[in-house]
This record gives sequence, C-alpha cells and structure tokens, in this order.
Amino acid sequence: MNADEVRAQVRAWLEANWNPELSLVEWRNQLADSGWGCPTWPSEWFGRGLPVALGDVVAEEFERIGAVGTPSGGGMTLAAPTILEHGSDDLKRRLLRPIVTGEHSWCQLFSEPGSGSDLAGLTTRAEQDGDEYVVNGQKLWSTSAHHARYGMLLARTNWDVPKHRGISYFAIEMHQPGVVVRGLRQMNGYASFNEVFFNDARVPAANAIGEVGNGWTVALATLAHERRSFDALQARGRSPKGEGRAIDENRAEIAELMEPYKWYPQRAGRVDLIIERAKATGRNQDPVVRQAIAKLLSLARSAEWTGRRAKAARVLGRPPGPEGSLGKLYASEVARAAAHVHTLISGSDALLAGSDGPLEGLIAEILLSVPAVSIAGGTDEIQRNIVSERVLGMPKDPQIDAARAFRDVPKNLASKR
Amino acid sequence: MNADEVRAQVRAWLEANWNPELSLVEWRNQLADSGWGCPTWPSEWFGRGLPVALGDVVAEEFERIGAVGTPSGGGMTLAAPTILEHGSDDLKRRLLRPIVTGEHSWCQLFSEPGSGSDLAGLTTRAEQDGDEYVVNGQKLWSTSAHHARYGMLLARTNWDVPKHRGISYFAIEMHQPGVVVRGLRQMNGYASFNEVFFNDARVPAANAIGEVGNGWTVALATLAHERRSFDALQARGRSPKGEGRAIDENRAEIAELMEPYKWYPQRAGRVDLIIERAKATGRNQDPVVRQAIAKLLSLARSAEWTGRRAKAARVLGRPPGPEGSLGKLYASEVARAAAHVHTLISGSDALLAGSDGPLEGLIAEILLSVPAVSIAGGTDEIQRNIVSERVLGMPKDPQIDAARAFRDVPKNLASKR
Amino acid sequence: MRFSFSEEQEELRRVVRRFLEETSPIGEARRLMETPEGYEPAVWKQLSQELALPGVQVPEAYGGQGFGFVELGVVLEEMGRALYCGPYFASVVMAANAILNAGDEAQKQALLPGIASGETLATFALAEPNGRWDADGVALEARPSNGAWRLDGAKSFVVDGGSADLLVVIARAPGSRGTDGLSFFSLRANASGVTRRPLTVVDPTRKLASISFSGARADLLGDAGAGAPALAKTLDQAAAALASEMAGSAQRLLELTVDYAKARVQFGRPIASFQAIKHKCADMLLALELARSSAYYAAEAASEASDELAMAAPLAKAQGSDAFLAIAAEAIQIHGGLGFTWEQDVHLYFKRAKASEVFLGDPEFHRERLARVWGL
Amino acid sequence: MRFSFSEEQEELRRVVRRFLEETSPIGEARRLMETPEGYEPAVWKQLSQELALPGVQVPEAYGGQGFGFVELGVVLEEMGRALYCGPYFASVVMAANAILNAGDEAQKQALLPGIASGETLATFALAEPNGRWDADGVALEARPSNGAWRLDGAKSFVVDGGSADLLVVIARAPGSRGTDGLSFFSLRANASGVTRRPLTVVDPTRKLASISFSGARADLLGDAGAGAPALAKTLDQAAAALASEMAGSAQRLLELTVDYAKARVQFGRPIASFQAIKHKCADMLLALELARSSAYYAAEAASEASDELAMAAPLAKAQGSDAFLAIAAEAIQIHGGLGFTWEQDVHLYFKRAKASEVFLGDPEFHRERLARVWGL
Repeated sequence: MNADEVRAQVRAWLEANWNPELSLVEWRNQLADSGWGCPTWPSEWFGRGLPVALGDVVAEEFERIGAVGTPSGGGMTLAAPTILEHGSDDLKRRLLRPIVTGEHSWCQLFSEPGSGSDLAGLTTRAEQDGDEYVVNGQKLWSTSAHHARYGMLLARTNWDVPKHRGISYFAIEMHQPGVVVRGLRQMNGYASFNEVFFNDARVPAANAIGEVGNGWTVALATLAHERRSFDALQARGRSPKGEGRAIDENRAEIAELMEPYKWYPQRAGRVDLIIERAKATGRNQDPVVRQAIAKLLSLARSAEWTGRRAKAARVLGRPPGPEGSLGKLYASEVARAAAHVHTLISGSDALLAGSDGPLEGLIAEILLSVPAVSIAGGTDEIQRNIVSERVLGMPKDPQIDAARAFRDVPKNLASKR
Repeated sequence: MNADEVRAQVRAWLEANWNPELSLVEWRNQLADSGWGCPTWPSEWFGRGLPVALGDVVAEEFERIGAVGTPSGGGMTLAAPTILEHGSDDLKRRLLRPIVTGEHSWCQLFSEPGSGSDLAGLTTRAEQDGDEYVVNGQKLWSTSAHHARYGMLLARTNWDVPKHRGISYFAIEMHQPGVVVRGLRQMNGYASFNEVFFNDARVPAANAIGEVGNGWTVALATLAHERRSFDALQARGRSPKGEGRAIDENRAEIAELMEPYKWYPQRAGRVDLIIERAKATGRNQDPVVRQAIAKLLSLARSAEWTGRRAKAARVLGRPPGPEGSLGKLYASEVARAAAHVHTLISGSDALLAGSDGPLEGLIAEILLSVPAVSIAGGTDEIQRNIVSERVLGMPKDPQIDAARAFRDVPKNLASKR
Repeated sequence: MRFSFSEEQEELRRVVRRFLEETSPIGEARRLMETPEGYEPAVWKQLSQELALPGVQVPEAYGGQGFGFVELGVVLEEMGRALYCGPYFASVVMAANAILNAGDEAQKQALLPGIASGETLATFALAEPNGRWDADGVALEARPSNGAWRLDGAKSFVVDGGSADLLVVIARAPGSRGTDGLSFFSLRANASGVTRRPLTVVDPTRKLASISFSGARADLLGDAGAGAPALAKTLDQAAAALASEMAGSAQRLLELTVDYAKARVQFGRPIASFQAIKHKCADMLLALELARSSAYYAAEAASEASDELAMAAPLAKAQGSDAFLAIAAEAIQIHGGLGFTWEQDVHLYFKRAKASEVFLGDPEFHRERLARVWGL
Repeated sequence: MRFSFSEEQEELRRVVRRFLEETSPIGEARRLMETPEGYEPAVWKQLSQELALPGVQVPEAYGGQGFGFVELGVVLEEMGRALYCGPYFASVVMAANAILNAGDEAQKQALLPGIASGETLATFALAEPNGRWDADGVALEARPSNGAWRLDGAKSFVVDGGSADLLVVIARAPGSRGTDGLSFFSLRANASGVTRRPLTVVDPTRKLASISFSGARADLLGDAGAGAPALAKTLDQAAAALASEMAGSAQRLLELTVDYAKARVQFGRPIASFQAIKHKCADMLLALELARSSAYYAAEAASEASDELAMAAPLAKAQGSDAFLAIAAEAIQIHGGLGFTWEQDVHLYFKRAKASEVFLGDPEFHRERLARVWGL
C-alpha cells in the first residue's frame, strides 16, 4: 500500500467517523477498533501494521482534519511499544486498549535514590509469593506517578547473579495500599517528579513483561523508545484547534501531561532571549558583553548545525557520524553559558526573582534551572564516557562489579538490605 | 654550637683560607677537608654535622665574603644526599669528594620513553655478570647527561616481582662505549634534554646504591631531594662577584649548568611583561583586554599568595595545609592564561618569531614553551590525582598492575622485551 | 602581610564555628529563609551579648572590641560556612564601616555603640534601582532644609533593609554628577517619608529591600559633598568581607561534596574513586584556595588600612564570587539528581553563590576597577 | 543549506586525500618548512595539472572548474589534514577571490586563467604592519599617474608573498579614511619599486612576507574607491576557507591523539582507559564537531553567495581557531613529554593552530564583527 492509498483511506475513514462531540474515550475506542489510532502497530493489536513512514501520513491527515489522536505520554510512547515487543498476549489483551483510549496513564519506575548513573545497580526487590510478587523499595524521578494507573517497574528478583541478570520488569498497579507516591520538590521551586515507595506492594507474576530475570533487556527497549520519544512528546503535546467534547477532554489531558515540563525551556538557558535582553538593558553597548553574546550564540548555532548534520545523514541513510551522540553535552554547555550571559546582562537584577525579577522572574528561573541540564537523563560525565567509548572507541574503565553476584557488590548504605 | 659561634668560626676560616687565585678544584678540596663546603653533612664525610639552620648561616658568610662554594647541580643536590643516606662507605669514599670539588658532574637516569607518568614501569634492564651488571635500554629527559661523569641509574634487575620491587639504583660511569648520549630537540627549538642509550653498558655490582631490588625506595629519596632543590638551584645559580681564577672557573661551571634552563621563564608565561606590553601596544584601551589582564593577574597574584600561605605555615611549624600541593597546577593555569593574553595583546604580531617577532621573538618563545609547564615534572593529570588522593583523601583508581609480576604486566610495544 | 592567622584568631574561629553549629544548623537557614525578617532574634541576642560579635571590629572608643578586619573576616568566613541568616553583614560590615568612614567623632559616638552592642540593627543603602554600586549610580537627591536634610528618590538591593532600625544612605546634591556632591546621611528606618518594600530574591537566606524616600528628614554624616572617598572605601571593605564569607561557604561546599562522593557508591565503587570526580574536586580545591588566599589578603589589607585594599578588595570579590559559583555548580553536578532537589542543602549555597556573584557589583565591574588600579 | 556532502564531493575528498597522502606525507612538511619558498614545485604542478585543484572554484569562463566553495572547502579540509605546504591558500583562496570580487570582466579574463591553471602564483596583500585585517587598517597609498597608479607604503603578513608572481593589493586614495577611497590593484611581484622580505614565523609551514612599495606601478582592479565591499567579501571568503582548513587539521590531531592514547600503556593499561584522558578526548571531539559544522555552514553560505556569509564566516573563523588551538594544546598534553619534542608531529599542528588563531584577524575581532551582524 502506498502513501496516497493510505492517505485516501484514512481521510475517508476520518470524514465518516470523526465526531468532536463524542467523549474522548468513546472516540478512542473507535481508533482502537479501526486501527487508525496507532497504524504502525500490528493489525491484531489495534493497529494496521503500516511502516513508520506511512504512519506519518496518517498523522498528517489527523492533523489536517483536526481529529484527536491517541494520547501522548509514557503509556503510548514507552509502555505500549515495550509490551508489544516483550509482553505476553494476555498482557497485550489486558493493557493495550486502555492505553490507546487514555483511560490508563503509565509511569516509569526505573531510577532509585541509590542507583542513578548505575541504573542496573537498583535494589528494589520483588519476592515471589505464590502467583504474586511482593515489592519493597523506593523509586525516584518518576514524572507522572501521581496520576498513573500503572507503573513500568524494574525490581531485583535474583541477588545471586551479576547485576544485569537479576532484574525483572513488571507492569504494576499503582492504586494499591502498598504504593505511596510523594511529590519531590526541586531547587527551582517546581515539583515535577515523584518518589514512589513500595511497602509490600503486590504484582501478579503474570504481569512480568518478558521473562523474570530478563528485565534488563526489556528495560533497554523502553530506554531506546524514551530517547526517541521526547521530540515526539513535544510535537504531540498539542491538541487540535476547534470545539467539542473530545477536543476539550484532550486539552485537559495534555495540560495535565505537560504540567511538569513547564520549566524545561528555562533549563535550556533561553538563548532566544539574549539579544533582546541585551538591547533592552543597554548592555549590548559593552564590548565585553558583546563578546560573551557572540561566543554564546556561536556555540548555540554550531551545536544546532551539528544536529542538522546528524539528521541529514539519517535522511540520506548514511551511517550516523559522531554528531548524534553529542547533542546532550552541547545542551549542557549552551545552558551554562547562557546562564552566565543572562547574569552578565542582568547585573544586580539577577538578585531578584518573582514579580521583582527581570521578565517577571523568568531570568531567575533560568539561573536556578540550568543545573538540571547536565544531570537529568544521564550526567555529562556518563555522556562523556559514552562518547569516548562508542564514538572514539576508547576502552572502558576497569569494571569491578559486572561479573560478581550482586549480593557481594558494594552498595550505598541507604540501599543496603 | 649556636649561630654566632658558627658565624665566627666560618668567618675566621674563610678570612684565613679563601683565595680567589686558587684553581676551583684546589679551593674545593680545602672545602672538603675543612667541612665548611657542606657543613650539614656528617663530619666523617666532608661535613660538620650542623643542622640546616646553621648551614644557612655558613652560606650567608660565604656570600658576604664572596667565596666560591660547592657546585650547584645534580651531584650536590641529588646524588650526594642519596649516597649519604643509602650508599655504602666504599661509595661514599669513592664518589663524594669529586662531587664536592665539582670534578664529577652527575645526571639523573630515571624516565624512559615507555615510562613517563608511571616511572616504576621502567624497562631498562641490568643483568648480573660476575661482579658487574650489564645494562641495556633507553633513558629520556636527562638534562645534563651530555657533560655528566656519572649517572643515577634506575634499572630493572628482577622481572618476576611487582614493578616497585624489581628495581635497582646504580651509580654508572657515563664515559664508556656502551653509553651513548643524544640531545633531544623540543618544539620551541631548544635542546635542553638528552636521550641516553645503553648497549651492554657495564656497572660494578659495588656501585649499587642501596640494596639490589630496593632501588625504588632509594629513588624516592632522590625525588624528594629534587622537589626541594629547584629553588636552591635557582638561588645557587649565581657566582660571587669579583675577580680570580676560582671565581672565573665557577662562572664557567654555572654557565654550563644553567644553559638548559634559559627558556624556563618563558615556559611560565612571563606574566611580568603583560602590563607593559598592553600599554606599549595600546591594547590596554580595549575593555575586553582589560578584563583578560585583570583576570590573569588576579590568578597569578592569588596563586603567589597561596604559596606564601604555605611557606608561612611551614615557618610556624604548622601542619602543611592543602596550599602546598597546588603550586604546580597553578603554574600551568597561569602559563596557559598568560599565553592567551599575550596573544590577545600581540594580535597579528603573534604570527612572528625571531627578530621579526614582538620583543625580539620572546613572545613567540612564550607561546611555544608554555605547553611544557603542564607536562614536565608530572603532568597536570597526575598532579590532580595526587591532590585528590593526598589532600582530599579520595580513593585511588583500581590498580591493576601493582600486585602482579612485572613480567606479566601489559607494556608499551616499544618497551616490550 | 602575615599570610597566617594568630592563635587568638584561630581560637576566635573555633568559638564562632562551635556557636554557629549549635545555634544555626542548616535547618535554621531553611526555616528562617521562609520568614520575612529572615533571622532569629534570640540567636542574634546571644551572638551579641555572649560573643560580642557585632562589635568585633568596631574601635573600643565606640563600644566595640577593637579588633581588625582579619577577625571580622574570620567571623564572616564561619557565617558563610554555616550560611548563617542574620543582619550581621548589613549592620556590622556595611553600616558600621560607612559610619566609621564618613561620620565625624560625635556621630560615631552616637551611632556606633548601638551597632556594636547588637541593639541597633543598621544597614547601608548604596545601590538604587539602576543596580550600580559606584558613585555614578547614586541618584538619590539630598536638599538642605532648615538645619537638616531632605531625601528624595529610591534605594534598592538594601541588605536587611526590611528589618533595620537605622539607615545609612548615600545621596547627592541636586545637579551634581559622578564623584561630586556625594554625602552620607543617617535616619531612622521608620522616619516619615520612608517606604520600605521587601524584594523577592534568588537567595532567600539574604533579605533585600527597596526603600523610597519622599522628603524624608535625615542627618548629614561628616562633610557635605565629600562622600566619594568614603563610598569607595566602604565598598572595598564590604567586598573584602564578602570575599571571606564566600570562601567559608565554598569551603563547606567542597567538604559536603567530597564526603558525598566518598559515601556514594555506583558501579560497585565510591564515585570518589572515579578520575572524573577526583579531578573535578581537585579543581574545586584549586579555586577554593585561590579564593581563600585573596580573601585573607584583602582582609589583611583592610586591617592595615593599606592602599593595597583598593587592589585586593576588587580582586578578592571578583575571583571569590567566580570561584564560589563554579564550586557550587560542580557541587550540584557531583551530587547528581539529588543535588537538584530541595531536600539537599547544596542548592542553598548555590543560590547564595549566584546572589554573591552580582551583590556589591559583578565580577566584570570589579575587574575593571582592578584594571584601573593597575594603571591599565 | 544541505548539511551534508554530495557523493561527488565525497569522491573529491577521497581523491585529494589519497593524492596528499602519497605526495605530501608529514615528512614533506618537515622538509619544506626549512626551505625559503616552502613548497614542492613538482607536487604543485601535479596538483594543478592532474587534479586541477587551483581552478576548483574558479568559474569555467575563466579557465576554472566552476565548482563552489563547498568543493574548495573539501580541498582545504584535506590540505589542513595533511598540513600541505604550498601556495594554494594564497593563490586560490585569497588572490583568485579578490580578483573575482573586485575585477572587471576583462581583468578576470586576463588574470584568472593563469591562477586556475596553477601557472601563476598569486597572493592578496591585505594587512599591513599595523596587523589589522579591516578597511581601517589599510594605509598603503595609491596615486593615479598617467594612466596607471603608483603605490607607496607597506604590506605585511602576506601569505606566500615571497614566492608569488602576481600581487593583488588593496590601497587607499591619499587622505581617504575608513571604507572610503579603497581600491584593489594588481602588479607583478618583481615590478620595480616592490621590495619583499620573508618574515620569521611561528608556523614555518605557512610562509609570510612583508612587502614595501615605493612608487611601484600597479593596475587598478575594478572601479577606483569602490573596494570596501569586495574587501569585506574577500575576507569573509578567506575566513570561511581557513575554517575548513583548520577543521581538517583538528580532525587529524584528534585521530593522532586517540590512536596514541590507545597504544600508550602506563600503570599496566592503555592511557585511553583513564577517564581523565577519555573525557579530554570527548571534549576535543565536541569542539571539533562544532568547528566542522560552522566551517561547512560557512562554505555553503559562500557557495550560495548568501547574506548568511557575513554571519557564518566570522563565526566559523573565531570558533574554528579557538577549537583548533584547544585541541592542539590537549593533543600535546595527552602525548605527554613526547608531545613537546620536535620528533613528534603534534607541534607542527600546534604551531599552525597558534598562527591560525590570529591570521585573518583574531577571534575577538571576528566576534565583534558577529555582534554587529546580529544587530547588537
């Protein structure tokens, strides 16, 4: 089937079925039944088995007509693809439809206070008890745990094998007495993340995604999807214009989803504001400031161009050059430099926040948010390891824990059991 | 005996004996016999067993009267103290007097092409043959090998023990067919160092300083003296004013000794020239240049003050704070920053060298010499390891070679045997 | 310059550190930063009456201890270390020195004992909404009116301006410019014509206020129009004092970070054993020791009232705030995700570092002052 | 902008790389840098006749290949990689473009074919002993004298000025200032009234000369007094080309360094396994890729003769030379003591980096130009 045929079909279907007055769930059930909601999924599971390229064609038609699509967020971008790849048919039957309809939102339960850079060193434990597992431990940095119905849980089920081999991956019900979710406040005042505490929480053995003990492989699949999904999230964080119940409900859904990301642009340093700020304050007259701005913008532009080179190579189907792996490190460099220049421009006003601060406190929010860029999603140090090993082919540090039974590997006091 | 008594005695002796018309060797033999040349050495070995403080008193009197003292250079500062601490009486008898008289100059034969930061990884071998050892291998960075009569040689005598335990320390005759010395040119055009090649060179077993196999301990003693001796070298690199054979010969001796150090001030970045250069070129009018200069001089001043704090603590007999270990890293930072500012000031003239270049090529010499600061005498990376481990008490990297027989430790291809 | 502390000074350090560890643990800073006044009167009273810290550097003739800026620096270094929240910097560092530099004998007699005893909370209002910290930035106008003076205009970025009883301000004669026509004045904070407004700040452990004056009645300090030298001197003394405070905070941050790195295990080893972390910490130490050295040098220069102060103070301020901020940023980085959370203490120091970067003038401003001192 | 090279461009790169690896290994640079002319005529001839590289970007109408600046950038990137020593930059990048920008049709017809064929070695003399690279720096005076012009004054920092046959120079009308009164001229290097002196340089792989003119007879290129735009354009094109050359050198340096670190064993492991070395190399790669991206962008902008060039060229020059120098310094550092020796090749690149930092104007100069482009 080619692009035009697909376009014609979906257009016809949408013209026949799209009805903004339906409830969001009613409409999405139609998407699930028709397979037009997630056309790249297999046809036996709410999809139509289309290649990604044709999936984009379908998305274009939804956009053109202004029809609501499937939900954004971790359910669709992380959980569903992971379940489709590694989950049992039973799990697919039980879990996929409510993801497509948006009735169930999901959260990721990977990181822990004691295992950040070393994710595979996690110590949350799941012990078998009949046909259930009993979960104890603590997770961290879970963005949407506070409104999630299910969690993608990594827990250790075997302590007598090396760390990567004793981990299992479960789909766990969040609404149960053994699970407590607490918002975690950041230094910039926002609370975009949650801590999740497991106290004898229970999950059916049947909810293991992939084999018990093989959770690390499944987790890598989720992480691969996560790397791809952030742009997507931004892109899909828009609801169609227009009126109607489905659209209103979709707006509310998206608003709730995007809430934690409000400060992300500030975290990146808001280079876009630099020139206007310099002119507005008159600091553009100072040669020292001019140099700093020229340096910052040169960095930001070149970093952007480096990204464009990577994209262009992908489009041409060429082997990805080094450019790809560097984006995250450039983002840190740009954000840090931008915070410095914003301070240079603001002078004493950099002391002020809230309504007293420059741009109604936006500058202050930048200054207190940039430290997150070089940490979140993999610290700069880990990124440099990755770049030097994968791009430059330099050898790893001696690994002292990879081969030992996890039980015998030194751990953080906090996470000792 | 107190300072005044010492002062009176040495003064009387000098007034009675100092005679500029003697040959340098004649005079220094008197120093050796009297013990006034190295008053802090034991009285049975050309000294008078005085404490260091009183030794300074003696030096003051030599300076006051303008009498020539013992030679500068590695013989007195490194070889002699090492021999006194670890050498046999036979070695002391044979080797010390010609060091005191200056008839024998010495060089250090520690570093190798294959073992720089990892000095203990040296692969020059010494194999016993009757009452001699046969030496094969190559040494590097030996400053005065081209005019030295003896070398302080570190060689491996046992390959079946861990690296630190198989090393021996020899006093080797440089004037023999098996030893070839070749000057080594640097990127700044100077040739201050030598390569030394050993091709079945021979050294008597009796010339081992300390026990065979215990050379690393002896080497550490030499290195400790080296750390102390550089200021001393600078200080003693002056001959007394006045006329006379001994003084003239001393001047020639010092000139030869100091020759390789000509470019060291440029290596350090010549911060002293910055302000006058900025004014002479008019670049001091540029706010960007003013900022760069203020930053550089602030760094240089504070680094100097940090050194003064360390000295002050020593003088007060207080435990040395962290300040002491940092000087070398500051020197690198200052030199790098100075090279940048010199370039900023010189503009296009930074393209020019020799008589066409600014300050008759001095600026070019700075630009091409500063890269040495962060390498020579221990790279910045090694220094940071030392600071973090010794000052901040952070743990070492996993040591993979320390416990294995050196034979089985991976080595540089060049140095494989 | 001595480049070392006397035994008495080390003892003072021990006493102040112990006192602050007992009375002002970091939890106190967390509590007080949420309050409008931002300090604990009971602790202030104890610190004043038992340790007599507000008078440490005020001459005995004016009810102080008569120590020098080195002792003041020691106190501030410890306050920076503890992130102590209180009106010390405003009242003792800024106001007391402004009065000592600008006031005549009678005025010092009248105003300083209260500050030295800690009963009077004073502050010095220098900067204005234009955010400058030099003579050119002063726009507040002072007009003589039968025997006293009337102030019209606005000050801003006034440290603890909200809780102060006594205000020292610098203003200029109408129509004057630059360093001409500058005079110091003092008035009660609650005088009529004075309106104070607390400012929302990046660093809630140091309160700032804006103060507007509409015909407020004030007393002239010293001679009219002769205020410029006292302004420069007071700014240098405050900058030197801030340098000591920043060095204390930075030192504490490095300790917290190294301890964390030693305790934190990843990949089966303490992260303190990874070269990347080790070298970062070594660089933090390098920056810290430079900051300490320049702060100590500036304190000695201030104590000896030597000309060196005009060089040492801007040097110490610019380098000290750069070092403090760099150290704070690395401290967060090494603490990882936890370092970005509200629960961890690191961000409290980071905010202080960010604020100290521009408080009393940013590094560029002070480096330009340095360039002038060095005859560039 | 395409942000990628076409297959033909990649093929050109392969051809040039192979040619330079065969004809100009680094040993050649070592040999030629000791010679006064600094290049190997045989290789130049081959490069001209077999590969036709001098004409790569000269329009076919003037005897060239008619490719664009992207192809020129590819050639220069490879020449930078090999540290090729030859008059390419002088003749093809600087002189040919100066003539294309300033000359009229007849002059292009007359002068370009020789350059494109490699038979004429030309150069463009812009800077003077004052070391500036902008209109204000031009002091050389040109006076009309029956039909031709006479030049009086001096140029300096002229690339391959010693070996060039044809000189393109920019001069000004007596009494004119700034961008007024600037004109381009051409004359034979051996014309009477022209004195050339080779300069002793930091980077002996790129020869520079000073040239003095005393009443030397020259031909006007294009219109008298209208030279300013062509000057700016020629400088931008040269800066863009230099950016490509620097990127090629920096790339090679990173390769040399990573290979060395993998082979060099200390403490029983390759130093490439130490995090300090790994992170340095990662940072070198980060800097390199920025330099490549901006160089490529500038080359595309030059090819499309788009207004973007006025932004892209100074950006690429300033960032590229900063990156090149930083990478060269780290390359020496990672090579350790050996990196400081004459035998190691790293210092040859370091010297090229140091020279490229200020050649065509230092980073501060180009960033200030950028600030103006961005309307600051």
